[in-house]
Amino acid sequence: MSLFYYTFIPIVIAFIAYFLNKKIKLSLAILNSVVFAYLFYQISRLYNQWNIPHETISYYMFDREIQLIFQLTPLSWLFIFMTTGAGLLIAIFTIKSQQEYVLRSSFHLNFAILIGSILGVVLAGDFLTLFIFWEIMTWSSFFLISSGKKKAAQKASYRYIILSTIGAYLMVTALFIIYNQIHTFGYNQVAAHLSGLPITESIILIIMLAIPFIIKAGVFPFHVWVNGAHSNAPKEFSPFLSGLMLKVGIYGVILLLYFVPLYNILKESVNYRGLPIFNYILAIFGGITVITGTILAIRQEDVKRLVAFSSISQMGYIIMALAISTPLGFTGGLLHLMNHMIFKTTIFLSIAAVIYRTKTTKMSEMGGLIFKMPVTFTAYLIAIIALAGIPPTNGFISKWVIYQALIDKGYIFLSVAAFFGSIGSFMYVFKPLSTIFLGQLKPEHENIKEVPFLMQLPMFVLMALILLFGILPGLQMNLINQISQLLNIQPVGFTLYSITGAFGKWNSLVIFSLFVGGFLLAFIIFISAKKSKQVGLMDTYTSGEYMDDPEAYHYAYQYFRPFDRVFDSFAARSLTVIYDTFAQNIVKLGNLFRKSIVTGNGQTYAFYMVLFIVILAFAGWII
Amino acid sequence: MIDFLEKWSFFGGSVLLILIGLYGVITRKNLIKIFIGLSLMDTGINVLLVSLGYVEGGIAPIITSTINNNSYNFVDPIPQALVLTSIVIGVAVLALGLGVIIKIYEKYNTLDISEIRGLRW
Amino acid sequence: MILNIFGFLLMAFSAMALGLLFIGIARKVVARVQKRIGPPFYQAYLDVFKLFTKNSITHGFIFDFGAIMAFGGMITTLFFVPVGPFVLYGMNGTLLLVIYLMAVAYLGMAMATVGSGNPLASVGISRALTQMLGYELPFIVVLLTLIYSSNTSSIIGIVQTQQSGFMNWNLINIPIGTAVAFVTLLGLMGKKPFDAPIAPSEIASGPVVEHGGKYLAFIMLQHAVSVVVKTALFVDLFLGGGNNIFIFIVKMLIVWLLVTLIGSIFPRFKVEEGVLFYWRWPLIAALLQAVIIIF
Amino acid sequence: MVNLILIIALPLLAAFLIPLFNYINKKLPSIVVFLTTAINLLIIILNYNQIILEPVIIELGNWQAPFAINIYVGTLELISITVISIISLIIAFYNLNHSNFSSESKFHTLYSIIIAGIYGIVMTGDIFNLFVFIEITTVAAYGLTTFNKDKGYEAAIKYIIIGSISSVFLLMAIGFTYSAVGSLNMAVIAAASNLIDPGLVRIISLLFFVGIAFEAGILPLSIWVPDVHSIAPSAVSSTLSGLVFLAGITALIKIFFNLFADPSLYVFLMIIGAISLIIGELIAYQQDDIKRMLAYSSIAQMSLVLTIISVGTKYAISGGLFQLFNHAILKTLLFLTAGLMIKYAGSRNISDLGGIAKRIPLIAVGFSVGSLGILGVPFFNGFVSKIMIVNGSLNAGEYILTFLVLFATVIEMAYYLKVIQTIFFGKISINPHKIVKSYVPIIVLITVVFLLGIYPELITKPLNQATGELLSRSDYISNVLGGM
Repeated sequence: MSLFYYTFIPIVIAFIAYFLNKKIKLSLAILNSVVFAYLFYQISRLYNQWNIPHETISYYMFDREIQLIFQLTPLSWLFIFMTTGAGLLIAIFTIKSQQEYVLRSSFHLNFAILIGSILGVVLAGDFLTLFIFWEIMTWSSFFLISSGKKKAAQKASYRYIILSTIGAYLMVTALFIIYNQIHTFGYNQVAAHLSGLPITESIILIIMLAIPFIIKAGVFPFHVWVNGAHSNAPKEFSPFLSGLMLKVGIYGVILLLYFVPLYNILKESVNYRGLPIFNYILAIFGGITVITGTILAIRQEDVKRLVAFSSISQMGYIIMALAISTPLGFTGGLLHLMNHMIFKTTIFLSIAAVIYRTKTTKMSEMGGLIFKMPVTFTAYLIAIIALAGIPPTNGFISKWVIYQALIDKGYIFLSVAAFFGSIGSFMYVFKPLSTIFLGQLKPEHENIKEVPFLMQLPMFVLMALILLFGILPGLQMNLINQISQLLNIQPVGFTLYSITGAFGKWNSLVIFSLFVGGFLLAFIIFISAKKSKQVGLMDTYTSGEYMDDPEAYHYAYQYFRPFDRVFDSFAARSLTVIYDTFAQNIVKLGNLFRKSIVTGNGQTYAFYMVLFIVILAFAGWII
Repeated sequence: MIDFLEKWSFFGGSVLLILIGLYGVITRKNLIKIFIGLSLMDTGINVLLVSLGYVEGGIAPIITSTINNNSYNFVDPIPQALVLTSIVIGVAVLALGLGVIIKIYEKYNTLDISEIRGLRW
Repeated sequence: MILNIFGFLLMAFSAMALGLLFIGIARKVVARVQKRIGPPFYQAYLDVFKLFTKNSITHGFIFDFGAIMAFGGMITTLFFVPVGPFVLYGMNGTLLLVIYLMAVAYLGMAMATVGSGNPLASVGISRALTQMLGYELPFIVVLLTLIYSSNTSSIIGIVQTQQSGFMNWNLINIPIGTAVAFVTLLGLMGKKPFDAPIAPSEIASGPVVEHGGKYLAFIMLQHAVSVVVKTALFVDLFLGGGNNIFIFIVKMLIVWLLVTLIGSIFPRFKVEEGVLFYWRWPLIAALLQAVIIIF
Repeated sequence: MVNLILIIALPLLAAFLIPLFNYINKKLPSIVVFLTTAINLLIIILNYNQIILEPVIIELGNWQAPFAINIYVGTLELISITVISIISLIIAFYNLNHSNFSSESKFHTLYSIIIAGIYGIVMTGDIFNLFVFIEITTVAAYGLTTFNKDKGYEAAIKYIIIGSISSVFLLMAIGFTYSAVGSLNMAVIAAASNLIDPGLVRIISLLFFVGIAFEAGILPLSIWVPDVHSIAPSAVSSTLSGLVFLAGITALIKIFFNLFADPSLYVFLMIIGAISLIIGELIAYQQDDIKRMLAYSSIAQMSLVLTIISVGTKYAISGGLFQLFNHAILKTLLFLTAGLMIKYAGSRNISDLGGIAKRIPLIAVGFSVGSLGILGVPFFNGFVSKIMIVNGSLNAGEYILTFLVLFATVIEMAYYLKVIQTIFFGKISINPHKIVKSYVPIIVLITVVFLLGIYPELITKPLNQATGELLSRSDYISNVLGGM
């Protein structure tokens, strides 16, 4: 199958299905699942076929045919594989979960377009193709986010699209500055051209190229859209938004950092401990992202917002790891990218399942769901263990590699940021665990049942993946090393279950077996002791008070208040405020123009004409 | 001096007429007065066009049987044709405008342009 | 294989025994500081055995699972920390691993306690996690410095760099770091002034409020093992480790007694004060040490 | 080859016959208009292949070039009249069902006249004729504006005042030109423009600019636009915004590229355009009245076109022209759909249109296609023109201009998205009114939008040719004057 079709099949099918949808309910979700499954199958067969030729489509612009190039590399394979995989799981999830959702058909239409456009972005072989699909991706995701929780979703998506567009325009400006000099958009030619330019010029161009990607990845100065978009998007889209959309931004960063080897271009410029200053600043931004995301995640009361901020902080890890441009950093970044996709999708899916049943996202309005929804709980538990980077899950491995990379080069700030994020993540992942799944069950949730099997299935698959990659990271390393070869990065040593870092080797099999040993021992001791008697959750120590209201007996609101107090002033002075103030000032300016110019008086308008002529005449047109 | 005046008096006069009209348009608040100003401007521009085609001592550009060669000093006929057209257009616009003014008076009970500001911002 | 399993069991049980002994000694010492006679040093053993024989109540499977996870996680951690010459598994790169393995135990404990449904337990856990973010930061900075200066992240490797005599100890090499690590050890062990999470007078011992019978015994065992793990880790990292098990245990005991003594004379920090304390002086000192070592 | 003069003459003829037809049948006038526009399209299609090869010059009354009133149809004019004919046909089709005004025949008369005037402005090769056609168009537009009995008169009176003043300036410019050159033929003026006193050329060009730009959507001259566009019936709004502006800009292009190609003036145009662009966008953002918003957006778009064209390089001009034609198509779509939505919801305010897409989905989709096209989403026609604009301005080294244009687009996006979000995702709060849902025009326009977005060469190839013609004045002169 031609590469071109991968991007267009979902889009075309989506349109056809959209018009069929009126007749058959749910046909869209099922059709989407089938299409994605087919694409997934086809893409998995593409593995290792890196030498299939480029494909081009000509698009007539300006005064010439411009070739849109599609190509397959191991890197793009990784992304298309992840995209269709996640798309498939989410499409399956939506079959059951969206029965009461009004904007269902538009959701699926845009979702399929989004998948197609991401495939286009990743398969693109030149910047123009990338840009075209990038825009489509932005727009379809905009509509997806807008179709979430009414008012807030609109505001969030608004912020998202404005930021993204500013980024996209920077990119298009840079691209055409380059295009006007070399008359091509090809990655290699652009890279060669950039390395030939004077250093300041190329840095400016690179920054302009990089900003849209950084915005999409939700890195520090541009992270303001992420939380709103994630938390207000439809519950089924948040997993994809966090799991993949952010990663597409990372794809762009990889493209710039490694495909257009920034490191080589900027090697001669100012550098810090052997790292070009641009890369270092990017890494610092990554570090700030980690810290900011963590602090803000801890203080959220809305579970989706919390996870959204955690996504921000995890993206910081990936950016940090990629920006330091060492083989270990690259490997760690890519590993974390894959792992984050897996566990974050799991978290969001399990939360979507909870929302599906409880119809709320406020953590303080839930509690004690563990006995009602054990599968969802397990999925969440395993995913947060991975997110917190606790062995033996995949999250630990990638974080371990990232730490190795950071310590190896002795970047103190970055390491501190990484550890801060990691320990902070214990705090914020535990909050939903404790407040949603543990604690007292709300009386109104007495009759809640586990979600239907079709919604459990994706969670099972993802749980299995978390454990699988936690024990056998070699499966991922195989692909990563192929990517490393493509990008001329020295591969990192690995076997099926071990990775060689800078200060030692990681062997997941041993750890896993010791874990089993430790748990077995504890279990035997536990079993051999006297059997205990089960009592209800309300039957607890209450300091002598008589308690009969489970709602009053559940510690959920402002879980980390003492900690939040420390950062109150920090959270109040957020970047969002700065951006909003800027936007409001522009609006005020417009209002000023409106009130002062368009007075409604015809005579004033006539006067404007005279004034206009006089001004023009004296401004140099005549005199 | 006389020469100069003769040459430029039409021109200057017409421009003056236009400026007076313009002044009226941008200072008077009454719609009828504004339209008087507009018609002054129209008249001014018509005079200007005619004066541009004026030839010293020329006669009307009408070919009659008695005049049959080029030695006669015709005034340029084209500006006059233009002016005819322009007058027609001006009258049309004036008529339309006055019609609209009547309607406005019916609706707003005033002819003060600064009070007719339902459409703004 | 059999030998491995035997060593595994031996190490686990002796660590429990050692830890309980340490706890008993600590109780005695604290009592003496407070001019009491105190319980006998073997009181901890008696407590554990007594608790195992008692009837106990549970609040559902997460309560059970959490207890197992807490204890199992701590036992797993133990295998990666060399106690004297006893190294069960000397894998490279274990230092970071140990930090994270301990988190498994904490997570298990947290799940069990919050799973009991008692809000006091939740408050305790919330405090514990908050405080963790406080002390871990300076601690991690010190560890990074250590890794960078010894050029290995294996604990055994770090022990080996300090072998030839007292002057090679990291106590001498990175003195500020050692001091910082010691302060963080107080928090790590939940000793006063950093015992807000288990403050008995405010939140009825917080996390363990619902534990009784074998669950409390499990928590005690877990605590015992964690005392061994943490003191051993400190000795390994800063005090030169030890080829001789007795010298090693003496070093551990010294560290433990110091911690206990300091803990017995201070009042409690409020939880955010504790965090801010750690982020002020210890963190600055640790960063200073890091700068000195790296540049 | 059919004589191209017919495409001006036919609507004029129809306009005067319509009152007669009205006596026969009330329905007949709209059908007559529809047929005339259809025949016009047919004529253009029949002539297309010939004109694309070489420009066609038609001299009226069998006089020779410099003396006759002539009609010049080069590639630019060809594309313009093609677009005009397509759009006028679509609007005429829309009017078949939608002109339920009390005085229907008058409406159709004026509509025919305005169409004739627009064709005239685009095709004429004579500056006085240009004036006449502009006046025809404006007078018809004055009339059409008053069809709204509510606030139409107020809008019309403002329009008339400003229009009259600028027509004076235009006439003045024509008079001065004639006195300096002695001819009204554009080609003759172009040939002689080097011989005229440069100071006079500047005065003339300023007067021309003021006289024409008021019909081309440049602030502050076109400050009447929001009033008229928002008040007029939506068929008229789309004609005014899509076609009259197109004609106005085409006339400006002729003046500034064919007649007085003085590059030192372009910088003024660029600055005027840029300021007008930013102010237009900023004010448009403030609007709650959907049609007023669209009107301001038209101003901004026209300013964008002007400012880009005045960069004066090949790429920039073709980008600007493409944007001009795109705008004509898209604004027609936007005004038609906005008009239908207003009728359906019974309110002009954006905030009252919440969730309308669930009731009249196709119309809402039409509106959003129009908006997305203007915003330049890939595979909509606006994308290619936007890319071409960026390329053109960067190619000429105008970095600040590029920045301003893109900044303006961001603001534009902000207000269009506000509407899209409201109509698609807003809370449903409408009490529906009965409307005639005319889907055909909307579907046709959407198809055109995507057609141009996916096969931009349909229009970019002729545009390149047109740009080439614009930039070579000597060819234009020799074409008209036959190598004189």
